[in-house]
Amino acid sequence: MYADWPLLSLVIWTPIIGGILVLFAGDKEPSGARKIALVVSIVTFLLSIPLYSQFNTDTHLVQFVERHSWIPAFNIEYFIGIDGISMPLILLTSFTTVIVVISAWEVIQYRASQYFAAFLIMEGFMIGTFSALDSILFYIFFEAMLIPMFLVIGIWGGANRIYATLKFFLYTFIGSVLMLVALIYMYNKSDGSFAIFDFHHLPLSMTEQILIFLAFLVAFAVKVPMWPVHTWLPDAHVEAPTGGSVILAAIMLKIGGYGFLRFSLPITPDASAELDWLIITMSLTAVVYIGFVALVQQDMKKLIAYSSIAHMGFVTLGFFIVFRIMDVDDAQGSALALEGGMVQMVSHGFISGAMFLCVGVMYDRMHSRQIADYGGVANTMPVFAAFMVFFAMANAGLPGTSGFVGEFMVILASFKASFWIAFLAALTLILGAAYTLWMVKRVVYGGIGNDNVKALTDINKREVLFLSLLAIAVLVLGLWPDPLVNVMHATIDNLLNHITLSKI
Amino acid sequence: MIETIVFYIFAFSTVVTATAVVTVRNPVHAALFLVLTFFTSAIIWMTLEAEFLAISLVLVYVGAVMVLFLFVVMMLDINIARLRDGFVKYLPLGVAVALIMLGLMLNVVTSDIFSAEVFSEPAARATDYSNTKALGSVLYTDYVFAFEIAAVILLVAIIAAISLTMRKRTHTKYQNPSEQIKVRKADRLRIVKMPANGE
Amino acid sequence: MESIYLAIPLASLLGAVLAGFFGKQIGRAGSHWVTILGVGTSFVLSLLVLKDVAIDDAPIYNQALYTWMVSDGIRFEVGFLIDSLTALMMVVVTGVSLMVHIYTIGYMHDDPGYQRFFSYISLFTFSMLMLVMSNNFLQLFFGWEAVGLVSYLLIGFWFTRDTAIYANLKAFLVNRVGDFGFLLGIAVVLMYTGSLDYYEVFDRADRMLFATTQVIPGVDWTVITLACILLFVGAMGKSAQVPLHVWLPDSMEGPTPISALIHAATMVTAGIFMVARMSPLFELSETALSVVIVIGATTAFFMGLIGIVQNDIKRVVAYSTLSQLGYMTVALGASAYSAAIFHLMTHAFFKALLFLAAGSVIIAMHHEQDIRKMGGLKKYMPITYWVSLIGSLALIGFPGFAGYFSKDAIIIATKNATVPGAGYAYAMVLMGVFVTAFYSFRMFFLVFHGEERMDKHTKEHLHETAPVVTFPLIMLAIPSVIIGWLTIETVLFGGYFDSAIFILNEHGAMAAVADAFHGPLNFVLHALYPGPAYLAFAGVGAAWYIYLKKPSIAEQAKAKFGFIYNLLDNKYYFDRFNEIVFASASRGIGNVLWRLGDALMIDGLVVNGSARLVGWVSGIVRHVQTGYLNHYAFAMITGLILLLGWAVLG
Amino acid sequence: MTVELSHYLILAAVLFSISMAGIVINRKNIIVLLMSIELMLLAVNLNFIAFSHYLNDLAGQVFVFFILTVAAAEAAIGLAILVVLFRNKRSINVEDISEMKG
Repeated sequence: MYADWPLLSLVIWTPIIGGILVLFAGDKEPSGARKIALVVSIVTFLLSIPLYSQFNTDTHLVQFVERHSWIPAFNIEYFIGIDGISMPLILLTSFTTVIVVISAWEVIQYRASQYFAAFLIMEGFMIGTFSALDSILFYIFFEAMLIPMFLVIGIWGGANRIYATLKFFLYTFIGSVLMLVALIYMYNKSDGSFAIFDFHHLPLSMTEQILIFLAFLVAFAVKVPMWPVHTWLPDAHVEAPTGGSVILAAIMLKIGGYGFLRFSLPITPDASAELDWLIITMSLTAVVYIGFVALVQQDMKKLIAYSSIAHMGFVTLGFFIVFRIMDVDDAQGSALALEGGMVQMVSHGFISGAMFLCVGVMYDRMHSRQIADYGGVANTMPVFAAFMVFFAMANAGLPGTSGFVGEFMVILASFKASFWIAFLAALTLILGAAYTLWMVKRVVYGGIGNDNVKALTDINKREVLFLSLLAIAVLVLGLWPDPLVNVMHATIDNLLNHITLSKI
Repeated sequence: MIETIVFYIFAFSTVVTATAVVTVRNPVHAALFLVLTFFTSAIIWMTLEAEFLAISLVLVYVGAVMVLFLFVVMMLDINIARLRDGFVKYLPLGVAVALIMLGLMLNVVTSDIFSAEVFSEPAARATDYSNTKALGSVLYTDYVFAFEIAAVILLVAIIAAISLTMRKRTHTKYQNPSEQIKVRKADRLRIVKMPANGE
Repeated sequence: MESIYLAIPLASLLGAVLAGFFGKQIGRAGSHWVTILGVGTSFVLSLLVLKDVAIDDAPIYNQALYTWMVSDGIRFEVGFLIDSLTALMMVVVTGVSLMVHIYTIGYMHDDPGYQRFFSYISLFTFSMLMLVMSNNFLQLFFGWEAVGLVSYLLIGFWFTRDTAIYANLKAFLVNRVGDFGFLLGIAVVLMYTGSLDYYEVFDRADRMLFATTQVIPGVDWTVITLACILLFVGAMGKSAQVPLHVWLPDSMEGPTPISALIHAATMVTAGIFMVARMSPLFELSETALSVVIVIGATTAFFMGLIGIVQNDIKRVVAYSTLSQLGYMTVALGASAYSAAIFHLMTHAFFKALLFLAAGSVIIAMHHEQDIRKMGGLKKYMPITYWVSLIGSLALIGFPGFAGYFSKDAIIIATKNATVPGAGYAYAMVLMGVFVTAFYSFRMFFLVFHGEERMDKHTKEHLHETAPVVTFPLIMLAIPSVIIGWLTIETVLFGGYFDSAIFILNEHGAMAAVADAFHGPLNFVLHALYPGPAYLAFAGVGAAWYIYLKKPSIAEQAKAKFGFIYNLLDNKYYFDRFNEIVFASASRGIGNVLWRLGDALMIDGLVVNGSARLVGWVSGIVRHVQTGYLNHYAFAMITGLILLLGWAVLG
Repeated sequence: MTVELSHYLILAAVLFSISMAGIVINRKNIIVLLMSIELMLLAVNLNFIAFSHYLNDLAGQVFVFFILTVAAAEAAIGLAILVVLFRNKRSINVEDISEMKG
C-alpha cells in the first residue's frame, strides 16, 4: 500500500508545511495553533512508522529512495533514502517532537503558534538531515535546522539567552563551514557529484583524507559535542526553554554522531584509523572529565547537559574504538561497538529528553533550576518523584533501562581494544550514578526544603502522559533492544566491510 | 579655428566658474556659479557633437536639479559664517590635493596614448545625422534594460525624497467615516443606575 | 515445568506492580494481600522446584526465555538455569521474603508508605529471583543491579531523613564500584569466550586459562585470573567485603524488615552465590582464590571486632552480617563452595531471625535502637527473648544449631585449604568465632538481661509484639535450629551440588571435611574435642562476665585501650578515608576541571577569548572610523590619490 | 592649432581637481560638498563624451545619460536628507552629523 508513496518526503515535508500552517493560525487563539501542531506531529509520527515496519532488514542498501534532479548546474539532487543507521534516528525525531508538543501545551503562552511552528519545521529539517543522501541537501538541512533552534532559544529562552544563542550558533556554524569546504573539494575530485555514496568510493590520498577527516571532525565534534568543543551545550541548555533542551539533547546531538557514521568513517577510513587515538582520547576525556564536572554543577539543566556530553562520549568511543578492535586478531566486537554507539544515541535521546522534561516540570512550578532551591520534592510530588528517580536511574545506566544497553555494548567492545580504555569508560558506572543520584538526593529526597517546595502540586495528567510515554520507551528498549539492534545489522556490517578497505 | 577659440573661451570660463563654486562664501552664489559651469560645459559638449546630452544637461540639471539646490539653500536658514570656519585653514591642503591629483592626471592624459595621431578627429557627420535619433535607437534597443532600471531608480528617488521629507502632523483633526459608521450604542452611551430619589 | 519457572518470578513481579501502581485503589490491606499472595505463590512453587531437583533428580533446565539482543553474532539472552544451586537459593529467597512480608504488616503498620513498601519488597524478590535463576552473565548483571536499585530505594525509604538518603546514595555508589569491576569482568569473559551463557563460558574457560594479557605493561596476567578478580570485585561490592563494606552498616537506616531481607539474608549473599556459580572459573585461578580467601578472612575477623563496640542494636547485627559474609567468602576461597552456600542458607534464616527480633525489640521500645537504653527485656517479651536466644546460638555456632554445622564445615575446610593465604584465613576464622560469640552475647545480655535502663514512659508500654510479628520469628526460629541437622548430609556431602559446582581435585578442602564427617550427630559430638566450639563458649562466658557480672570492666577496658577503642569505634577510619579521599577529592577535581578547564581555559581563553580578541582588534581599528563625514571623504581622496599614483607612477 | 582629445581630457582633469579641492576646503558645508560632487560627475561626463566623440561610439553618451539620471536621483535624495537633517538638528554643519561615531 505504501509502495508508491513518497513516504520519506511526506515525513520530511508534512511537519514543515504543518508548521507554516500553525504559523498562520496565529496567537489570538493559542489552542487552535497547538491543536494543529499536535495533529501534525502525530500524523508525522504515524507516517514514520511504516519506515520501520516496511523496512527490509536484510539489505544494507538504502531504502525508500527518492531521487530527482534539483540544481542541474551543479549536479545537486534531491536524493533521499534511509538505511539502518538513519531510520531509528528518524523515528526518534518524530516521536520526540510529539512529546515536545505535548509538553509545551499550556506552558508556552507567549507567541505559542510560533513556538510550535518552530518545532515542527525543525522536525522536518532534522528528518531531512537524517535522510539526505546528497551532501549539499544534507548540508542545507544541517544548517537550516539551526535557524528554528536559534529562534527558540533566543525568543523563549532564559535571562542570558542572547549569549547562549550566539555561542550555539557560532560554534555549530563555524564547524559546518569547514565541512562545506570538504564537500566542495570532493565534488571537484569526484568529477561533479555531490552524492554521499559517490564520496564513499572516492579514492583519496592520506593527506587528503586527513584534511577531510579533520574538517568533518570539527563539524560533527561540535554537534556531538565532544570535549573540548562542548562548552556551548551547557549554556544553550540552561537558557533554552524545555522543549528546546529536549530537541537539542535528544536529536541535534545525534546528528553529530550520525555524521561520523555517514561521512567520516566511510569517506576517510584510513584517516579515521590513523587518527582514532585522537577521537578515543577525546571521548574518554568526555566520559571522565565531564563526569567530574557534572558532579559539581549547581544548576540541574547544566548537570544534565554535562551528563549528555559524557554519554555522547560513549557514542564516539564506540564508533572509533572499532579501529582498535580491528587491529586485534579476530576483530570480534567491532560491530558490537558500532551498534552500541547507535543504541546509545537512541537511548540517550529518550533519557536526556525525559530528564530535561523533568527539570522543565519543576521549573514551570518553581521558576528555578538551582539544586539548592529544591529539596524534598518527593513529599509534595510523589508521582513526579517516581518518574524522576526512574529516569535518573536510566541516566545512571541501570540495566533494564535503555541507558544500560549502549554503555554495556561499548564497554564490552572496548575491552577488546584495551583494558584501560574499557576501565576508563566503565568509570561512568560510578561517575554517572554519582552525579545523577546526588542530584536526586538533593532535589527529590529529604525533608521539605522550603515553603516553595511545600506549595508544589503534583504533576497533572498531561505531564503524566508524556513522562510515561518516555518511560515506556526507555523500559522497552532496555528490556528488549533487539528490534532496534536488528535493523542496524546489515548496514553496520556493510560499513565495517567498507572501512576495512583502504582508499589510498 | 573658430572651434578652437570657442573651446578655449568656454573651457576657461568653466574652470573659473568651477573655482568660484568651491570658493565663494555664500551657498546661493555657489549654486548660481554651478549653473554657469553647467552652461559652459554644455556648450563644450555641443562642440563634441553631443547635442542631446548638452540640451538635457541644461534642461534637467540647470532647470531642475540646480533650482532644487537653490530652493533648499534659500529655504534653510543657514549660518554661513560657521560654515566658512576653517576655509583658510584647509585652503593649502585643498590646493595641494588638487595639484597632486592634477599632476597625476595630466601625466596620464598628456601622454602619447591620447595623442592626436591615435585619436584623430573623426570624419564629419552627414548633415541629416541626428544625435538624438542615434542615441534613442541604441537606448531603446541595446540598453533597454539599463534604461528601465534607470527609470526605477528615479522612481525610488522620488518616493524616497517624498517620504523622507514628509511630516506627520499630529494635531490635525480629521474625521474617520468608517469609525463613525461602526459605532454602537454601547460605545457612546452608559446607563447608570441611580438610587431612586423618592419621597 | 517451564511455566512454573516463569511463574515464580512473575508472581512476585505482579504483586509489586499491583501494589505499586494501584496501591491507592486496592488499599493497604489489598497491597499486602496481593504481594503476600504473589510471594507465597513463588515460595510454594520454589519448594516444588526444589523437590523436583533434590528428590526427583530432575535434569538441569537451561533454556533461553527470549533473545534480548543479537549483535556481532553474540546472542544476548534472557533465560533460566535451574539446577540444585538455583533451587536452593530460590527457596531461601522466597522463604525469607515471605516471612518478611508477613512481619512487615506489623512493623510498618502505621507508615504512610505502606503500599510502596510492599511493592518494593516484592520487586526485590522478583529481582533476586531473576538473579539466581539466570543462565547467563547479562541477566545476572540485570538482577545484580536491580537488587541494588531496590536496596537503594528501600534504604532511602524514609526519604525525609537525611541519614537515610545519605546512606542509600552511599550504598548505591559503593555497589557501583563493585559493579564497575563486575562489568569489566563480564567484558573479559565475553571477549575471550564469545558468549555470555554460563555453560558455554565454562566450556570455553580454557581459552582464558592459557591466554595472557598485560594490564600493566610488562606484566603478564593470566586472563582467567584477571576475569575472576574483576568478577570478585563485583561480589565484594554486593557482599560487602573489605574495603567495599562501608555501605552495609549505614544501610541499617532502612526499615528493619529490609535489613533482614536484603542486607542480611539474601541480597548481600548474591556475591557469594555468584562466586559459587562461577566455580568452574575460579577453580582455574589459584591467585583469584587466594585473593578471595584473604579478603574474606579480613572481613570475617576485623568487621566482627567492630561489632563489639557498636551500641545500635541493628548495627551490631549488621557487623555480624559482615563478619558472617566474610566466613562465606573464606569458604569460597578455600574451594568449599558448598560450605559457603550451606552457610549462606543457614545464615539467611538465623540472621533474618535476629534482625526481625531486633525489629521486634525496636517496635516495643518505640523505635529506640540504642542497646545502652535497654536491658531486662526478657520478662516483657518472652517470645522475642527465646527466638533471639536461638538466633544468637545459631550465629555463634553453638553445637547442634544450624550455624554450628555450616560454620564448622567452613573452619575445617579452611584448615585444609591449600591456596596461599589459607593459614592466615584459618587464624582469622578461629579468632572470629570467639569475637562472634562475644559481641552476639554482649548484645543479647545488654538487651534482655541486666538492669532496665529505659525511661519510665517506655517501660510502661513495654509488651510483647503482635502475633503478626512474632509468627515470622517463630517460623524462622524453627529452621535456625534444625535446618543444619537436617540438610548437612545432603547439601554438603550427598553430592547435591555436583552438577552445579565444580572443584578441581587438587583443591581438597571439601573432601577433607567429608572425611571428617560421619553423620550429623557425630558432627555435633565432634564439638567436644578441643576446637572452635570452646572458643564460642569462651566468648559467651566473657560477654557474660564483662557485661552482666562486672560491667565496670567494660568501662575500664575502654579507657585502657583507648586507641583500639577509637579505631574500632571509627570503623578503622574507612568512612573518614572515603569521605576525604573519594567524595571530597571527586568534588574537588570536578570543581577544578569545571572552573579551570571549562570555564577558564576553554570558555574563557578559547571561546570568549577569541570573541574578545575580535573585540579588541576592532576596538583599535574602530578609531579609524571617526564618524565624521569629512574624514571619510578625505580618506577616500587619499585612497584615490594613492591608487592613481600607483597606477600612473608605479 | 586644433582641439584634440587631450584638451578635453585636461579640462576634465582640471575640473575634477577643482571639485576635489572643493571637497577638502568646504569640508563643513554639506551643500557645497554636494555641489562639488556634481562638478566631479560633470568632469567624468566630459571625459565620456570626449571619448565617445573621438571613438565614434555612442556607448559613451549612453553612459552619460545614465550618470545624469543617477546624479539627479542622488541630488534629490541628498537634498531630502539634508532637509530632514536640518529640521532635526537646525544645522547642516558636517561636524554636527557624527552620530555614527560609536
